[in-house]
Amino acid sequence: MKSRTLPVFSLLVIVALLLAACGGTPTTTSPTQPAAQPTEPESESQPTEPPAQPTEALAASEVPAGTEAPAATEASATGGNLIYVLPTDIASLDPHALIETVSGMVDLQMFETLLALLPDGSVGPRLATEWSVSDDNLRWTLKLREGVVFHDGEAFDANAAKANFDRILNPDNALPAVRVLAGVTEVNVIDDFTLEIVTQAPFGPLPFHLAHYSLAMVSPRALQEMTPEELAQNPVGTGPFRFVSYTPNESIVLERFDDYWGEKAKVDMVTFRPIPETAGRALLIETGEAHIAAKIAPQDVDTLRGVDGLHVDVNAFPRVIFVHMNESHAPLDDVRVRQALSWAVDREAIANDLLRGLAVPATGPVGSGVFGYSKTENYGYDPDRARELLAEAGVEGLTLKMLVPAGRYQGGEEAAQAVQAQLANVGVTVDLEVLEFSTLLQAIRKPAAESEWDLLVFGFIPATNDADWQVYSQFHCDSQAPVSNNFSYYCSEEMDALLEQGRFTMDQDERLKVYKQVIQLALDDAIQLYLFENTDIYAVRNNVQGLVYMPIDYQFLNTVSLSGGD
Amino acid sequence: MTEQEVLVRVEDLIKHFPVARDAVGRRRPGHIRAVDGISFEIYRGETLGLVGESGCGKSTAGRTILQLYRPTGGRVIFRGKDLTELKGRELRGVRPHMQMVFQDPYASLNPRMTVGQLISEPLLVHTRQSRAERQRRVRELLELVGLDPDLDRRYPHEFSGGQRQRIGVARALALNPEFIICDEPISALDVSVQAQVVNLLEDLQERFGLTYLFIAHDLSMVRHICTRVAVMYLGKLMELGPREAVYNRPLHPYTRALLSAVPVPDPDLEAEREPALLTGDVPSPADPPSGCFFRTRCSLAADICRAEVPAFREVRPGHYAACHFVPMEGW
Amino acid sequence: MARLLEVRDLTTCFHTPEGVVHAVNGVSFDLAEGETLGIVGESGSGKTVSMLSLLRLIPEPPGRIVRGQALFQGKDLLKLDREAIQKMRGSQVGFVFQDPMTSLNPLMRIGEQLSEPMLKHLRLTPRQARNRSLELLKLVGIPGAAHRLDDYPHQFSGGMRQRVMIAMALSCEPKILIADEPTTALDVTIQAQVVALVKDLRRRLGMAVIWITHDLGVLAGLAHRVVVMYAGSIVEQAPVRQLYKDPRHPYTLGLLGALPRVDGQHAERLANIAGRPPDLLKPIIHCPFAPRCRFAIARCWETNPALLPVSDAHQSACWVLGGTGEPFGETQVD
Amino acid sequence: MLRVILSRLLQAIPVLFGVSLIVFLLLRLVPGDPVSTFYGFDVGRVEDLQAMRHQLGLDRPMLVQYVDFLADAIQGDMGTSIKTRRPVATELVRYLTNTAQLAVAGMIFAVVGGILLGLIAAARRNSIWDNLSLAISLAGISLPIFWLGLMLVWIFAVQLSLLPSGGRGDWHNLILPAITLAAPSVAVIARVTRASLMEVINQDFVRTAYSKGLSEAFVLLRHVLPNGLLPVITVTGIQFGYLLAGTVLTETVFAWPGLGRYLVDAIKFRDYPVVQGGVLVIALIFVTINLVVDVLYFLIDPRLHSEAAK
Amino acid sequence: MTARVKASGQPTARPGLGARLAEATTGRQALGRLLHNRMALLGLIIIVVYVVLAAFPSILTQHDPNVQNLARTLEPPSAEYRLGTDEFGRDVLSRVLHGARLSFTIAGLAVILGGLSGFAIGLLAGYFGGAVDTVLMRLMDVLLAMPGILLAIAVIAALGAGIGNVIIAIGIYNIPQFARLTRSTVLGVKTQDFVLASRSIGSSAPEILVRHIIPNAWGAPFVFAMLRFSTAILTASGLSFLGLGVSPPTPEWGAMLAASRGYMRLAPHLVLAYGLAISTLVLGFNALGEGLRDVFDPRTAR
Repeated sequence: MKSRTLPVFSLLVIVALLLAACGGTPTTTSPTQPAAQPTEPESESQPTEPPAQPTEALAASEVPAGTEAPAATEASATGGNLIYVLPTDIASLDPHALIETVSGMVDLQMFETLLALLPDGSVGPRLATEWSVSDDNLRWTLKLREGVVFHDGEAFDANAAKANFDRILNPDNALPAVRVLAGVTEVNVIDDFTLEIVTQAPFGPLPFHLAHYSLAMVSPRALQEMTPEELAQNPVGTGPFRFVSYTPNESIVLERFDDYWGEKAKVDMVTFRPIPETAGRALLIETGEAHIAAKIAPQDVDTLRGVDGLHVDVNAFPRVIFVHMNESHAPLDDVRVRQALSWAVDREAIANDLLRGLAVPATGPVGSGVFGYSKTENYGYDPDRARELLAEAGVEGLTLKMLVPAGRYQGGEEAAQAVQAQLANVGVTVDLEVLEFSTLLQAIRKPAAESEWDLLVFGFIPATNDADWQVYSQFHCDSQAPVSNNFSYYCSEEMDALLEQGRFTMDQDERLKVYKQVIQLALDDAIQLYLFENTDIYAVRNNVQGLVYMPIDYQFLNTVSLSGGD
Repeated sequence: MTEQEVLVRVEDLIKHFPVARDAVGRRRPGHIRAVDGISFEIYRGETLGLVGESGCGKSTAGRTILQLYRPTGGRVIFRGKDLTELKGRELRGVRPHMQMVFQDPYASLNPRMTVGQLISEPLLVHTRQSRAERQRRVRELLELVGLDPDLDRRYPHEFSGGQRQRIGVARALALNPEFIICDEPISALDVSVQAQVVNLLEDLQERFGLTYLFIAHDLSMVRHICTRVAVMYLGKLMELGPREAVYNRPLHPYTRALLSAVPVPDPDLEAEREPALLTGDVPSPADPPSGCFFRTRCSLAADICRAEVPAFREVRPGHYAACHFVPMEGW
Repeated sequence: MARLLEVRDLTTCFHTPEGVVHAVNGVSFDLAEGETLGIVGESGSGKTVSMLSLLRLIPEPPGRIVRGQALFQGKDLLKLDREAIQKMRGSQVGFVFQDPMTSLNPLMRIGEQLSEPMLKHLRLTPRQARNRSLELLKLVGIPGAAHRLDDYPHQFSGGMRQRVMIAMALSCEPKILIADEPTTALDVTIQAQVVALVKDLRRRLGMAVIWITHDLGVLAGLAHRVVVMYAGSIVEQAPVRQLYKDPRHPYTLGLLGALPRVDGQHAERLANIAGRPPDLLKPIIHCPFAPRCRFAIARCWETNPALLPVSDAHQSACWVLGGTGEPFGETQVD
Repeated sequence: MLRVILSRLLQAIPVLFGVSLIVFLLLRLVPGDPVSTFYGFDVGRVEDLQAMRHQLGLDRPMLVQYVDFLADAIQGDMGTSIKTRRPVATELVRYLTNTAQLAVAGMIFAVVGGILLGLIAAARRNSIWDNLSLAISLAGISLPIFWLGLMLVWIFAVQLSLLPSGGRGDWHNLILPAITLAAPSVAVIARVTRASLMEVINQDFVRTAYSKGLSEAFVLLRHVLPNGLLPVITVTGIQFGYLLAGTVLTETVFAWPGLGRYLVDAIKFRDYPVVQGGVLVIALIFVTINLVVDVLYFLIDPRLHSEAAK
Repeated sequence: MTARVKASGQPTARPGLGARLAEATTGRQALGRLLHNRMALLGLIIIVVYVVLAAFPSILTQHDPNVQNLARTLEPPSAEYRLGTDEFGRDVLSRVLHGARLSFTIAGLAVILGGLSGFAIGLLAGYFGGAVDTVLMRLMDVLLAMPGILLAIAVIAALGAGIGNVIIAIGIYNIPQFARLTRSTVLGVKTQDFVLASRSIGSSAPEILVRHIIPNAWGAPFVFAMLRFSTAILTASGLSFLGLGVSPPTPEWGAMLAASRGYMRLAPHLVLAYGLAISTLVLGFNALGEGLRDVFDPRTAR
């Protein structure tokens, strides 16, 4: 019972089946073909523009952000669709609802803050041209830039700015941005282009806060007319790009805003593509499907460096990865034990071997690009010393429970495993538990008495790039969890005094000195076990010109251009 | 015959099943009238044959009498008790006295149990015999049914169909019952083996004075083994009477048709015989005809058959039939 | 009567994981035109396999026709190529199977199934085939045939389905109708209908019929000649009267004795054939019935007897009762 | 027919209700809540957290939350994502479209490959083809799909540069994920097809068909295949359901913005409305697929037809 | 109608299978038939090799699976490290073998947990029918309507990661499948004459369950369990791959595969080693399961 015609018959049957089964699949266009991409802009815009007049102020630089673009690009000026690969999808297009830098990166192309970070880590003017503080250090006056229009044609002025601050400060709105304005009591309009910000207590870091992406200015008309849900999908700002479309987990498309007050964008469009998988990001840039890929994984660097037509930029990223030591638990309350653990860890091996030289051994709690950083001597690798100190403290057969958030920090889980192995080397057993970040937060956001962990791998970068944001929340007695981020339950009067001094001082040079002491004290007390600073690795196609990296993980893309032929 | 002791009395026994769920799982309305009001008596020591075509409800009747299916209505009087009213422990107390031999010797023996375990299961349930006692009894029973007592460690699949049926008989005999329902005990067996089993049943009846209800569709075999015969059609009794009377002078047209359809292994007789062919098929028991259930295939059917259900009457002493036209027959 | 089919030394075995099953061992018989040949035997006697082997309908593998010859109109069916044998099936030889409930394709309308052989062999148009299907349904006595062509098999009762099967087998007016236990799955009343139908059709259409059964009763009134099979071999064949009146093989004797009769001419006790059929996994050199035979002599255990002539048309494979000897009356049976 | 569908839908209601309840409870059992995750650890003020919980209605009693969720869900309102503040329903539709695209493409591979393999194996029983088909199907159910995906990317995207490595785009982007996703289903469908066809091949009516003189190809096509495909339809339906769910891993490997990955992220983030809505939608799809399978049976098998007509 | 399959994915039991399994396991034939089935034999050999190596990893390697050597990371296979080293400089071979141990544990316990619970539920639902059946089976429907891996993810999200919770998650996800299979098997067995025969001699429900139903109903679920073993291994590694499984440095295959994914180009031997380790063992269980099915269900036998 055999026949050769059988396979043909079966094929026929299957084809028939399929025709019945599927009514055609939707197709989408390739991101490499920008022409096919754009959809109708969702926000209307009727630009009108008064002229801009930058003026000087306290800040060191008068250069508007992103004007340092190489001359070479000026000629090849306009055109093209810049494809930028993000490590995650964005959370929201409403800047006031933001909490993380990836969304910040995208929003900052469409929105602007009053002040802005400069590539050197200091603060400069943006929508505000100058700022000053009153003698009692409580009232800040800002001069606003004139001639700025929102994408919907609304003019930017003090009333618009106040509308933004009022929205954020209104507790009913429960906007995450409010935390950046902690201590601000009111915002007043002095005249059309003068704004006054009043704080409860003297607050030195305020300029850094005003540069935070979540305090970006949204069109007052949009604020008035749109619900929060609509705002999250229809960004209307003053930035060099305006919004075209957003397909969650697929793409965010922006186009040049021609009525921008400053340096107009050189590319026609920017397309952000979120690719959470590190390997996927590397592949996209390697195959030329993208121009810029952020957060390249260390293990992909060697490969990408060998690929023609692109280069890898390894930037310092001042997020310090460290281990909280729960000082409410014996024997971690003994400084010798904490020091012993600090001596037991081989930072060099972790940074150089495990993380393939793409991490930098940490020198202390504050990252190297952050305002307030100063170079200090961290603990070296000395297991013998560690064993001695442990013996001295009378500790034997110590078992500690270590928590590490899953996938949160580059190299975090690997480092945790290395630390585990290295501590085992000095006789300390570590039980490692990897937790989803949300679960981890639930587990650690507890008063000391309820805490059930001993070690906690953590990373921190002050969102404002000002050390105050970090050290105050981590070292101050009043910041002990669950109130804030002092998960080590560390508490000393000396530290508290320094932290308060840093916050109330208006003079930024003075503040630098204070933070140097803070850092030294943190190391002496071995409050935390400092491991390494992340690096920020970008892979960039060689035809991308004028890309400038800002200290905290973002770039202004209006300066970027694409030269022909990739 | 009237003086004989009645062992089992079945009164207006009814068993209806709900119509099975259809393929998409919906329950259809109505029910299958598998057994639809039958009454008869079984005398001690006799073999009552219950015959009918497949689907007529004869097996269901047997199982309902034994309370393996709980009846929808009616009574079954056995040893002075109405079995339909007994429950749980009480009912189980009666079970040793009435047993069953099943149709399918493959399906009715648990393949996971050895012959020894199978035969001793009733002993385990109903007696407090020791292991050794049970073992002895098993050997005794195996010998009784003509099997090698040393085979008690074997599993059912190691036996042939006939041998398995012997095991089934041994098991039924384990508790010395008075009454055994044989539910088509030979229909799954080859001709040459059927005779073995029938002979065994006859021997055992003689030896232990057993009473059988012998359910079968093979009219020849029923004639051979039974003393009285009951004919069922669509859940109802059509005819009941002594063997010779039913076979030689059947009252009911259905019985006559049934008998004439059975071929005789004699070419000469067959050549002469012109069987009275029944037309059509058996109606669905879920939707039986009005009046006499047999009327749709009956050559005598008249208007009265459509309108009235014929009574099951004693036409001659001990010979009952349910047909409107019986009295007119010149038998 | 002219010989229509001449089967010689047909041998078929099955290769199973347990070993080779010798299902049919050298079966030879003839079939005359218009004759009804009954083949009787218990389950596993090889009667069905030998018939399926004729038209090579056994699944290969595991089955294999080892040797033999089946001359039909001068052609050896066992040697025909695939297409040729396909042309034989349905057109020259029609088949009716045991279980009418499973022998029809449940997803196809009756009319279509009936038409298939006619479309294939008679090259009728679908229209013509349909008309003829209707005639066939009427021929086999299906009431309301016109309305039933478009019904599905499940809408038919068992008896009706078997009628459909018969109609299908006869659709191309074959020379031979092979009916493989066509009434075993049916009730007696329906069996009587089917038997009557086939007898009637044979008379009207004149084809030869091979009727396989395990029931000697059915054959008595139906067959002209009867072949008795046991363990894959023919043990006796004879014209129907001779076989019933003068059985010359202990197995035939036993079968007849084990059969109670509805007409009441029954012995007080049924004849027993002790034991069970042999295991076909092992090749048998002695008489396969010897282990169960009351008459067995030493010779039976040494050589398997061939079919020995009892009379012209009567042969038996028995060293003791076969051959031209004294007849055995049935009363002598145990 | 309509009655069948209707009664099926009625049966589905308690199932969906149960699913919603279990998901709801499971999520509430989970340590971690969306608000604390949302704020990360930057926030210093407990009252801010409380304000947001209040705004999101998370401080209400569980029963009230559940009843509200159900009431809204019945009207098609799945609430608003806590993370993105977008309506869950529209989000789900978008991701579901992407996933369905992948699943349908995968199903095509699965059905074509599976039936072909099964048919060849059954018709050429115990031949080299049968063994090859067996080997392929064993591999199909044995390779972890995330590894298979990686290997395919490695070969076709990295080494050969023939196909894109991931992400959504034109049909090229669909090939690798669809094959990956389909692999286990190919295997299952092939095995079921083979078994089913072989069972049918041994049935009496096939012998009848041969006895009519029909050719093998004709018998296989006209008699064996239609009967053999009945269980295949069921399995295909189930596999489609599995495929839809099994996209989680495939979507992760291929950076495919689909429902599976979206839901896993939502579970990690504790985005209650998204998880509740998503699981409910998937359950609904399962139920629908079962219904479709029943209806298909109905259309194909005349035995069911007439039963329903009674 | 041909065997219908419900949403669970496994065909409704053929009543014959249990009985046939039972028949064969009563003698030595079961093993004999199994050993004659090439596929089952292949599966058996693979599993036995894995069991032996997982029990005694020192046959092949002396390295501790957790000892790191950051100076020797990502080395290709060599005489010292037969499968090379991973990103921590750990011995890959040792980790693969210890991973097998873990896979056996997780899959074994999960299948036993799910299998026994499902068996019990199916047994009760099938034997008693009626309301018991309705309630239990609706519950199973609910579990089935939630896609397996998402259910497992949700359970793990609720309970937290860790070996125990992975086992529970996979176990729960197996319950309805076993319950359905067992129920349909029991329904088949329940109507068999030998059950009726036992009732006719007066056995009580528990006696019938223990003596007749269970011995004849465990066959199909048992064969199914073999196949579920492989699914359990795959699911466990899939969960770990998604980062929801066990905590590092536990050598879990899926987790190791996920970690090594980043090094696919620098050190392809990692991805290959872990992937092949999973595939081979899963293949072993699948082959054994298919083989068992063939042996006891001759209709599909090869």
